[in-house]
Formats: sequence, structure tokens, C-alpha cells
Amino acid sequence: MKKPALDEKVERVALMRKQLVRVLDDDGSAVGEWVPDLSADAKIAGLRDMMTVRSFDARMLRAHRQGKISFYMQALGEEAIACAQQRALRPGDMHFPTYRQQGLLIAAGYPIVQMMNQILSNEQDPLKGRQLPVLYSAKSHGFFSISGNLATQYPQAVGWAMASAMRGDTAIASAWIGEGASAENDFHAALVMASTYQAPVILNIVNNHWAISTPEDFARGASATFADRGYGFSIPAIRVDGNDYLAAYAASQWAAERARSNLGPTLIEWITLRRGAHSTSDDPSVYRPEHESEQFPLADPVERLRQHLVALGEWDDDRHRDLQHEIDTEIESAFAEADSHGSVKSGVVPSPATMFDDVYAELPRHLREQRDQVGE
Amino acid sequence: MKKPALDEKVERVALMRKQLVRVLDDDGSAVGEWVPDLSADAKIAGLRDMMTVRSFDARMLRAHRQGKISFYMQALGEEAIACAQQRALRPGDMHFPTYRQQGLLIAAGYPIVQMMNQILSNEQDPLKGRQLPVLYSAKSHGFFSISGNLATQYPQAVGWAMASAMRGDTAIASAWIGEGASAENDFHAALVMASTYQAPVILNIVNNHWAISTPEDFARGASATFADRGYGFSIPAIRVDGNDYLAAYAASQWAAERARSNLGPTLIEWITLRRGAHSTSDDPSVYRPEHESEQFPLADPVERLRQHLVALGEWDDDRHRDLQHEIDTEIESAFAEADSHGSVKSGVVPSPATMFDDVYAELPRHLREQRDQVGE
Amino acid sequence: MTAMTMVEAIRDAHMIAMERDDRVVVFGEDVGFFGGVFRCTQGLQERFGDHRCFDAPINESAIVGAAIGMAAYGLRPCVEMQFADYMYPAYDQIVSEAARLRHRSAGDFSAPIVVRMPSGGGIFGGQTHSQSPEALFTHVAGLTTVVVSNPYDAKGLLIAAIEDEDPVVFLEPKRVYNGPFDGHHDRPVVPWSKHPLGEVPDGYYAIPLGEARVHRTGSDLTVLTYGTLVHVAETAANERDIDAEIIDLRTLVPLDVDTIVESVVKTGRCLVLHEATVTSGFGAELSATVQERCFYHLEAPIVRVAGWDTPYPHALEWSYFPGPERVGRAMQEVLAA
Amino acid sequence: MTAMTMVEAIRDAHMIAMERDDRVVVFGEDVGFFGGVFRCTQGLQERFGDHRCFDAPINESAIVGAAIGMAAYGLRPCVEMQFADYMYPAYDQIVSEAARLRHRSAGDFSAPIVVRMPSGGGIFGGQTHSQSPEALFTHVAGLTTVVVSNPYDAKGLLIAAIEDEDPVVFLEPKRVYNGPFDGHHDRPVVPWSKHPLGEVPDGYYAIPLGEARVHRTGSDLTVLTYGTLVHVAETAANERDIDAEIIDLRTLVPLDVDTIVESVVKTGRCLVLHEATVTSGFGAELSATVQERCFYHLEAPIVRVAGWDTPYPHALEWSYFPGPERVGRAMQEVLAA
Ligand SMILES: Cc1ncc(C[n+]2csc(CCOP(=O)(O)OP(=O)(O)O)c2C)c(N)n1
Ligand SMILES: Cc1ncc(C[n+]2csc(CCOP(=O)(O)OP(=O)(O)O)c2C)c(N)n1
Ligand SMILES: [Mg+2]
Ligand SMILES: [Mg+2]
Repeated sequence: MKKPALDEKVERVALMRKQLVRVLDDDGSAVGEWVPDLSADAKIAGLRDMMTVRSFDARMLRAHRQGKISFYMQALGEEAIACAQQRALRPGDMHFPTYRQQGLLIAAGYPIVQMMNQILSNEQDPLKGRQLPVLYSAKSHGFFSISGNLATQYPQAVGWAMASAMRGDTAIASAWIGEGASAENDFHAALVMASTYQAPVILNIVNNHWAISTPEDFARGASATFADRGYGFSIPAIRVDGNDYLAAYAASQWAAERARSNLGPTLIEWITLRRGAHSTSDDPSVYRPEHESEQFPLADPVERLRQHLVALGEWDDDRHRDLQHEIDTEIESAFAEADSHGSVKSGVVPSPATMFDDVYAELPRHLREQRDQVGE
Repeated sequence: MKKPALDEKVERVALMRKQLVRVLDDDGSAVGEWVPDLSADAKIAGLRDMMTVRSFDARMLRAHRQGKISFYMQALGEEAIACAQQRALRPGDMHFPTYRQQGLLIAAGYPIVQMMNQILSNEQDPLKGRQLPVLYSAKSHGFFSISGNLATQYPQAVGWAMASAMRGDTAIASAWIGEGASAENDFHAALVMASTYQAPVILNIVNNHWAISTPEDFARGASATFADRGYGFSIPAIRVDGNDYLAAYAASQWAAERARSNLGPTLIEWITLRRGAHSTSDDPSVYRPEHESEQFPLADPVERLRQHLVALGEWDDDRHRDLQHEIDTEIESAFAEADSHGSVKSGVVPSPATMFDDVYAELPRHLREQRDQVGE
Repeated sequence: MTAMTMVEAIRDAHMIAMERDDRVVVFGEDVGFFGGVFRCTQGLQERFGDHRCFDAPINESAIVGAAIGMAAYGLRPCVEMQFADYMYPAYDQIVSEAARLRHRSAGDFSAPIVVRMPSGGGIFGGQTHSQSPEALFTHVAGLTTVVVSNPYDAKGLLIAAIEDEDPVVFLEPKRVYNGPFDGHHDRPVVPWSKHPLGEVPDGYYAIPLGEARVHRTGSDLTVLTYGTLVHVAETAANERDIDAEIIDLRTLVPLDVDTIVESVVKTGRCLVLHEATVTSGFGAELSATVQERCFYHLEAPIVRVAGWDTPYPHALEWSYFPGPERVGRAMQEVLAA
Repeated sequence: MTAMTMVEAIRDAHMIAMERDDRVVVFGEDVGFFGGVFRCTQGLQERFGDHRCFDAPINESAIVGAAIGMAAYGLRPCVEMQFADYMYPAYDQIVSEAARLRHRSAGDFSAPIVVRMPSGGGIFGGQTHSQSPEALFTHVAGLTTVVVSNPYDAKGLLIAAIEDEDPVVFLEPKRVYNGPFDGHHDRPVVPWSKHPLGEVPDGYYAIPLGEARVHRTGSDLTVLTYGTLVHVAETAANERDIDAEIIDLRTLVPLDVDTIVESVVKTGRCLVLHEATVTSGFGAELSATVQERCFYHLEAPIVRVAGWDTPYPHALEWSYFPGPERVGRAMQEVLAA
């Protein structure tokens, strides 16, 4: 598919709304105008990022089954998108993620054990046991605090981007939302602001085809794609194969450059599939067609990048096995460390008095009194 | 401009987003595919409706200057849209209006004196002095209670339309919003619902180019038109000359027939100009370019329909003068009657005890107690 | 009579209301095909078809806004917010629209809708799956606010809410969906089948809105509460052998002032309990009301025990939740004063 | 010192804050070119350019949401809701986001924003231009809620609010924008230039958030109030020659409990006044707090005088508004009890 100039007219980009940006073909070759300029090492780093996410998710699901954590949400099948976009953006940029972008943190090199501490809500939890597992916050790594409320982060990302532009900064923001949550009102708030102020922001919609039990149609309505929404605001919108690491990298880079060049917002609809359950509280067998994952036309992102590297002569089964082993070991030892700091399940958690911190910058009198009562 | 079939593909209708449906040309001739099938009498009725709105508005502004009412909002220059759409729809249909669709009530034959009673908040006010002037409610005339909060009526209209469809009824709903308020979140709520459930609803955006002091660009952003928004949801969207009574009638009829034939929602962007101040509390001289009204390319709707009728040989200066006189007299005597029932300014208003009615269907204990205290 | 969980009782209420009145429609996020994340609407779509029970896009404002439009048309929508914590996007439609429609139109239009929402903590839900926002509704004229505490009440009150002519906000403390939580999270869960209020009459019955229920009679002090804390209060009173009269308010607005006053006049002491943050919580209204109406009968200050003025923390849930220990201590404090 | 209206004082506060700190940005509906429908931001765009003061699309959620994002970036946004009645679409962003950001991220991010809004009645605005929604903010942990009553305070408090590290909701009773309304709508308006609190120091000063102001000292009873009713209370006390101590709370959360308790301990009697609907209004919190802390000093029931539990009616505005007649009667009632 054609790769438009950064400043291509929105009417021309518009035609891409119903097409699909891809780089990796079915044989693992990188083809077409969107092939990103990535070294073999960078691709191997991408593979490692995705495999780390997957191994991390698997370990956390196991921890949940073991009764060690209260809740978890995996990104199985969607790893390429966040991993690639993180590598395509720059330090200083700010992501406003949902709960399914652990790939952003992992690809940014955020300490795995910190993520686990958060999930365990243990004594070392950087969020002091306040948040549900996976609702990370990591300013240092360009990762905005995740909210439990859907869509609120979308206009916040636009505001952050506006602020950067107002200050003459080149940092950009990247907003994330699921296709289901794009039905929320704040999606509109963000698009209105982004369109009016031409904010340097990437507006990601991760279309993994499910919103808990509800198929994408309920949010999409009669339009053919979610990318259409962008066109309603003359925001250039493209649809990208979200299971194609190279396409994800290239599209993110294109959108980021547009933003950095003051060409305004870009909306990206990522096509992928939620292969697992919505969360550990969910039982998809009740609502989900059997064999959906196998029948989904876009193959697994880890497999596709691996195949590509093998075709390039940069990878083989031994190296893959070694890498897998290395990652699994790293995850396992991180978990051992995190687990040693206790968990919400074991009751080794931050002290109750800490609950009153950070409600305000300074503790007001009524919270001081209440804290004293907890101490009683 | 072409008039598409009712079930034309949205992609084809889409091209009309940036065009303008017109019927009356600059000489007052009705031309093209959109010419509605309207008798001369029906056109004269339309002229009368619009002139009545204008005379009504003028009288109310005078009443405000006289200190008889607390607030008023006129529709100067926008009369054609609501007047024509009311005549194009059927009894039983329900409008969800804003404060600038008095034309709906007048064209539906709602008693003028009742409107004035509401504006005066007098003893005969059908809304018992509870609402700000012009926030009418008239279920009997297919007119939903107007809210002071912008945009909330939009998803309500969609819900009403869904209910009608669910009950196998052929009544349709018509939602109204200003171009400025289309930036509100509930606009999105309505479009999502309408697109997903294909509700039989007309989604009107009255683009009168101003939202109090803010030009339309702030709400529109980078897109060329407000009709674009519809396209983002695959909701057929057309732009119509809102100062052309015949185009307004034809477009409304087309959209209504689409809805009634189960072909789903239609979005109409009406191009017009707010010729007056936002409200009696507003002073546009601070923000508004001089001569804007004269320079606006779409001529006055009353003048254009009059010219058309003259060109048809159905109208002349004498008849026009007589009609104007008849209308002004009617308005004047209605006002005399309404004014005789008191007003918020004279202090002749509904009794304080009535304030507690209708908070609930039945008066609960705490409101009974409070009512007794007011009586004290 | 059938032993039911609160989920089953709510489902049953829906079934009965939908059967009796074909204007009743039910929708919300994951409510149709799946039957709701807490399964409160399970089976409705199968039984009544997807015109009567259906899934909605994830847009709470659209859900309530459309419900208001449907109600104005003549239907009786009963919608679900997936969690009470997610009602905020719909708050404008609830407060500015549903609550005021009858009044502002002088009865020309009305909005007989029910907005159900699972509320409260106790399930390690963190700050966005644990809130009790009832006070944000009780301040709004035109709304009726109900909080249920058991299967029997839930069924009868939901049927009454659906039949009501005006908007009802219906909070369902999720911690008591499956059993009468006594506040001891470290003990096994008692199921509703072991509790008298888990015995639910078959078929139709309605419990009038606005009537409190004396959950336990007593003479030493009056406990005003609702939802999960009804059971916690009972536990605390039993554990400390305190002769507390526990009033389950059930409907917060309109409030059953007579039952409250009668009890406080009798006991002379009053404890107010809820899970929501204490400042400006509904407990403040209860305290103010009791003080206004029973001033000369009060032998001790009215005490409020409630959630702290912080967001509901995930790991420190049991330090936040007013459990039997805190409630029991407060009872003794009121008695000692 | 310059004699200023409250509008001018608010404008001045903006000017000074923007001059001292270039991170301060101001936006909202009609706020930029026009300077706001009440003209509180007039001149800012001209002076600081449209990158510092600008118009926004009509979307309150977008305004507050963007402000939160800007604050997270490092700016200090001060935004206007055109009327307090129109803050509901932004309520989720205020309550779920701004209020909780610091806590949920354990200080990683914060949201130092100010959300200004003209509130209250007395201008024949009907139900959607007259509301006083302060109680909907005071129930939310993480918010600071300010209600101003005069130019002097408005300037000093707004500067403090902009400098504050956390989100501040700043209510401006529009009825006192141009003069200290005494509650007698049928008498000529007194301008601020005739009132000592209309004398505003030039240049920078900040009034600490969380400190009440004793508006009038007295020994017979304590009146707790804020906003417009401070002046109504003064009028009522003067008219009936009652030695009332009137406390202008200024900040509702955090509340200046010391000043309140000190006064009630002295007078033994307390009247609570506000314009918002009475049920679950902030008056309930005040009544509950006073009762808890001064129980043994109270010689009479605490009385609340507030708006009725109805929407604010247009024509019956003066039957709804707690004017000097109702307030005066309540003072006598409290004294007689
Ligand atoms: C305001 C709000 N409403 C509802 C929810 C409950 N909820 C959590 S996730 C979810 C589904 C979101 O689906 P989607 O946006 O497609 O994201 P995905 O889970 O597929 O990544 C829902 C309804 C919520 N968190 N916030
Ligand atoms: C939720 C909400 N926000 C703000 C306002 C204040 N307000 C009233 S009318 C208006 C401008 C609306 O402009 P537009 O939608 O273009 O309609 P027009 O007045 O041009 O007919 C504004 C901002 C409001 N009524 N409700
Ligand atoms: Mg999804
Ligand atoms: Mg307009």
C-alpha cells in the first residue's frame, strides 16, 4: 500500500481508511512502501519485547491461578502494537495508555519487578497498593497513570500535546483506546480538541474485535471502520495490521513525524484480535465463537516477526529457544523477587497510614485526624 | 444538485457533504431535482409561518426592552429551517429542539398566547413559571421539553426514535442542535446510538456560524463541514441551504421518508446565519464583524420565498402587506392577552406552593413539609 | 418461596416486570447476549428477544439519554451501569435531564427510568470498582435513590422502581450479591440460602419505595445504615452483645423519617454508617436530620462511621471498609458518651 | 488599593497569576476573544496572546480533560465553566481524574488545575443558570472547594487556587459579581465600590485555602455560610438586631473546623445557610460536624436554611432563594429554642 507524504491532503489519506497498511507478507518478507528502516538488531529487540510481554502475561496468569494476585489483564495477540510504537517514539514523549499496553512499559525498559510489585500490591508497589493490578503509572518512562474509567485519557493526551506545542517543545503525546471504548463520549472530546487545535498527538484505536462480551459492531455502528471516525474530523486516519510489528513500527513513526512536524493529529486503527479473556474475571466461553482465534486472518505477531528474521537469515530455532529461556528465567526471577515483598493476598501490603498520602500534596487536617483513627 | 434515492449508498451520498442542496435560485425560481411537490397555498402557509416567527420575535424583543420579560432568544434569519421541517413531518413525530426552534411550534399551530405566557412566566404559563423564557414544552404538538443544557436532547431523540421502531410505530424523531453545541460529548452519544441501532431519526445541525461569541471553526475543527461528522459514522449526511424554504422542506421530507422506510438516521447540516444577538443578554458588537449579515451569501429566507411566490404569480406587494398586518395584529393581541395574566416582572406569577409539584408524580413527605414552610 | 442470591432475585424482578408490562425494556453494556458482568440480566434476551433486552455501546450517557427518550415515548427502560463508578459520564443525563424533566415541563413529559448500578467495595476492586456514590444522587431533587441489602428487598424494590412514575437510581452493593457479608473478609462466605432474607416469594410483589425496614430491634442505640453495612452492623452488635436497633433505610430519598425518629426517640443514641467517603456523604444528611428532629432526645453525639476521605484503595481495602471492629468500637463509644 | 467589582478582582487575579508564572494558561467557552460571558477574563488574550488565553469548543469534558493533560505536562491551567450548571459533562474528568490523579499515581502525576464556575441564583436564570453544586464536589476526596463572597477574597483566593498543587473548584456566586446582594431584590443594587470588601489591594496577595473569615463577630448565635448568603445573613442580623457571629467559610474542603468550633462553643447556637437544595447539601456536613464536635455546648438544635428540594424555579426565584425574611426568622427560631 502507498505510503503518503507526511503532509498529504487528508482527502487522499482518507482512501486508506478502509485499506490495511501491511509490511510483512504471508511468507515473512517485508514488502511495499511502508517497510521501516530497521536493523536486524532492532527487529530482534522487537521480538524480545513481544516475547517478554507474552512471558510476563503467562506468568501473571499463573500467579492469579495460584491465588497470589487479585486480578490480571493480558495482551495476548496484541503485543506488536504497543511494543513497536514505544520503539518508534522518543524519550520525552508521553503515552496515555489503557490497561492493555504493558508492551509500552516493557519496550521502554521499565523494571519488570516494579510492574510485578504493582500487580501484587505489595510493600514495594510504586503505587502503594492503591490501584487495581495493571493500572501502572511511570512518568519516567513516558507512561501516564492508567485510569479505571474508560476514555478519559483521550482528551488528556490531547491536552498534554497542546501544552507541548504551546511551549515549543517537540515532545508528542500518544493516546490509546480500545475499539469498544471509542463509543464513549470522551473519544469525541479528544477528536474535537485535536482537530481544532491541531495537537501533536497520535490517536490509537486498538480494534481487537471485542469489548468484554460485545463484538466491535456495537461501537462501530454502520461505518465500515473505526478509522472513519477520524475522517469525520479531517484527522488523517489509517488502518494498520496490528499483528505486523514492522507495519506497527512504520505507521507509528509516520504518525509521530507528522506530529513532530506540526502537521497535527493522526488516528490509527490497529486491527488485531483479543486472543484471551477480557480479564481474569471474565469467562469468554459464554459469548465467544469457538475457533475464532485460529480463523482470524492476521497471524500471530510474534510468529510473524520470527519468521521474517529467519527468512532474513538473522534467526533460527536455537537462538529462539535460547531467547525464550532467557526471558522466562528473567521473568521467573523477577517474580521471585517481587513475591518476596508480599502481596495483597498475603496481606503484606503498604501500611494503612499511607492511604492518606497523596490525596493532596499536603495532608489536610481532616485526613490527619482520620489517619490517627486508623492507627488506633 | 442530484437528489439521491432514499436508499442510496452512504458512499455516494457522502459526496454531498461538501455541496449544498438548494432549490431557490437567485431569481426566486425553483430548480433542480430537489424541488418539493408543494402547492402555492402550502408555500403561502410557509411564508406566513416564517413571518409569524419574525413578528413574534420582534414583539418579544420589544417586550424585553419594555422590561416586561427577563430574557429572550430570537431566530432572525433562521426561520425557514424549523418552519419547513415542521410542515414536512407528521403529527405524532417528535422534535427534540433547542431554544432557537420556535418555528416548530408556530408552524405546528401551537397557540401563540401560550408561548407568550411561558415567556412571561405568568399565571397562565403552561410550565408554571419554572423555566427560563423560550424553553417551551408541548407534547401535544410534537415538541419535547427544551433543556438549558446543550446537547442532552440529541441522544434522547435517538432513544425516542428507537422506542418508536421497537414498537412498530411509524413516528419518527427529529433532533436539533447548534453547530457550536455539536462539539459537546452528547452529540457523539447520539451518533453512536443512531448508527448502531439505525434509529429513525433526523439529526439536524443548525450551522448559523456563531456559538455566542465563538465562530463555527472552534467546533468544526479541521473538517470542511459539520456534515462530515455524519460520514464518520456512515450516517448519510447532507448540507442544505437553510435560508431556502423549499430546500428545507425537501431535505426534511427526504430524511423523514428515509427514517419512516427503516433506512435509518440522516444528518442534515443547515447553512444559515444568526443575524441577531445570541440572546437578550448578549452584546455581539464586541466580537462580531460589522456588515457580516449583508455579506452573507445566502439571502433572507422570508424574502426569497416571497420573491418565488411573486415569480409564480401567486403573490404581490398588497397581499404581502395585508398578511404582515394580519400577523402583526394577531401577535399584538396575543401579547395583550398574555400580558394581562401578569409576568415575572410584575410579580404576578404562579403561587409558590406550585414549585413543589411535579418534582415527583406524588408529593413526598419532605416536599410537603417544605411547601408548608413556604406557606408560613 | 425460593432461596435466591441477590443476583437471582434481581433477575427474577426483571423477568416479572418484563412479563407484566411489555413497555419494560432492559439494556446496557454486556447486558444482552452475555447477561451482564454480574449476570443480573442473564436469560432476559433469550426469553424476551433482543428488542426487549439488548447490548449497548460503551457510552453511559447514551444509555441513560436514550432511556430518557424511550421513557418520553412511553416505554419503561431499566438500564444498567456496569459499575456505579462508571455512572459519571451519565451524570448530566441523570441529574439535569431525568431528574428534572417532569418538573421543567410541568408534567408534560416524564422519565420513568431505572438506573441500576453495582456499588460498594469489598471485592478488591480498587478505586473504580468500589464506589458508593449515593450522596451524589440524594442531593438531586427529582431522583429516588434506593440501596438494597438482600434478595428479598432487592426483588420487591426493583419491581417497585420499574413501576415508579419517576427516575429511580438503584444501587446494588456487589459484595452482598452472593451472601450477607458480615464484614469479616477472612472468614468463609455465608450464602444467601442460609439467610432468611434469601427466601424470596415466587411471582409478583412490590415493596413501596420510601419505607425503611427495621432489620433488628433494640433499645440501646439506633443504627442508621443501608446496603452491605446492615449486615456488618448486625455482626458488630452481636459480637459485642449490644442491644442495637438497626434500621435498613432501603430508600434514601424519600427518606422514611418516621421510622428513624421513632427509633431515636426510643434509644436516645444514634450511629450512622456507610461505606462512601464521610465528608458530605449521606450520613451527614442523616446526622443533620436526626439532630434537627430528635435534639431534645439525644443523650450522646450522633457518630458517623464511614469510608475515609480518600479514594477506595485496592490493597488497603480492609483498612478502608468500615468493618465490624470499627463499627463495634463506635457503638460502644456512642453508648459510653 | 482599588475599588473593584468581583469581576474586576477575578480578572486582576488572572492577570497577576499569568504575569508571575508563564505556565498559567486560561481557556474556556467564550473566554478568549470575548473575555467570558461575565467578562472575568476580559483583556487576557490581548495581553498574553492566544497561546495563554483562548476560546474552547463547547465541550466541558474536553476543557477539563485537556487541562488535566496540560497540568500533567507542567502547565497551570485555569479554566472556566460558563455556568456551574454546565459542569456536569465535565464531572467525570473532575471527580474520577483530576481529584484522584495524584493519589492513584502515588505522586507520579498531579493535576494542579483550577475550574472556575459562576454559581448560584438571584439573576432570574431559571434552573440551569442558578445552581450551587458545591456539595457534589465536597464529597470528592482530592478536591479543594472554594466559594467566594466578595472582591477582596476572590482575588486572593483565586491566586492561591492557581498556585495550589492540586485541583481546586472555584465557585463564584454570580449574584455578587457586581455588588454585595443583601437579599432584597426589590431594592437598588449597592455597588462594591461602597463596600469595604470591594477595596482590593493592588498587586500580588494570596489568601490561604482552608481558612474561614469571621465576617461579623457576635455572641448570640453562629451562622455558618458562604457566597451570597454571607451578605443576606448580615442583612437579616442587622434587621432583627441579632448579635450573630457570621462565618464566611470561603473554603468548604478543607474546612476550617477550628474557627467553626470556637464560635459555636462561644455562642451555643448555630444556623447553617446555603442556596443549594437542602437535602445532602453542604449544610448537612456542617450540621453533622458541629453536632459531633460541639454536642455538649449546643443549647438549641442546629437549623439549616437552604434552597428547597426542587429545581431552581425561574419565576418563583424569590420564594426559592433563602432571603433575609426566611433567614431572620430562622435566627429567631434558633435563639428562641
Ligand atoms: C466508563 C467505563 N465504563 C465501563 C467500564 C467497564 N469496562 C472495562 S473494560 C470494558 C471493555 C472495553 O473494551 P475495549 O475498549 O474494546 O478494550 P479491550 O478490553 O478490548 O482492550 C468495559 C465495558 C469502564 N471501565 N469504564
Ligand atoms: C452544557 C452547556 N454548556 C454551555 C452552555 C452555554 N451556552 C448556551 S448557548 C451556547 C452557544 C451555543 O451555540 P450553538 O450550538 O451554535 O447554537 P446557537 O446559539 O448558535 O443557536 C452556550 C455556550 C449551555 N447552555 N450548556
Ligand atoms: Mg476491544
Ligand atoms: Mg450556532
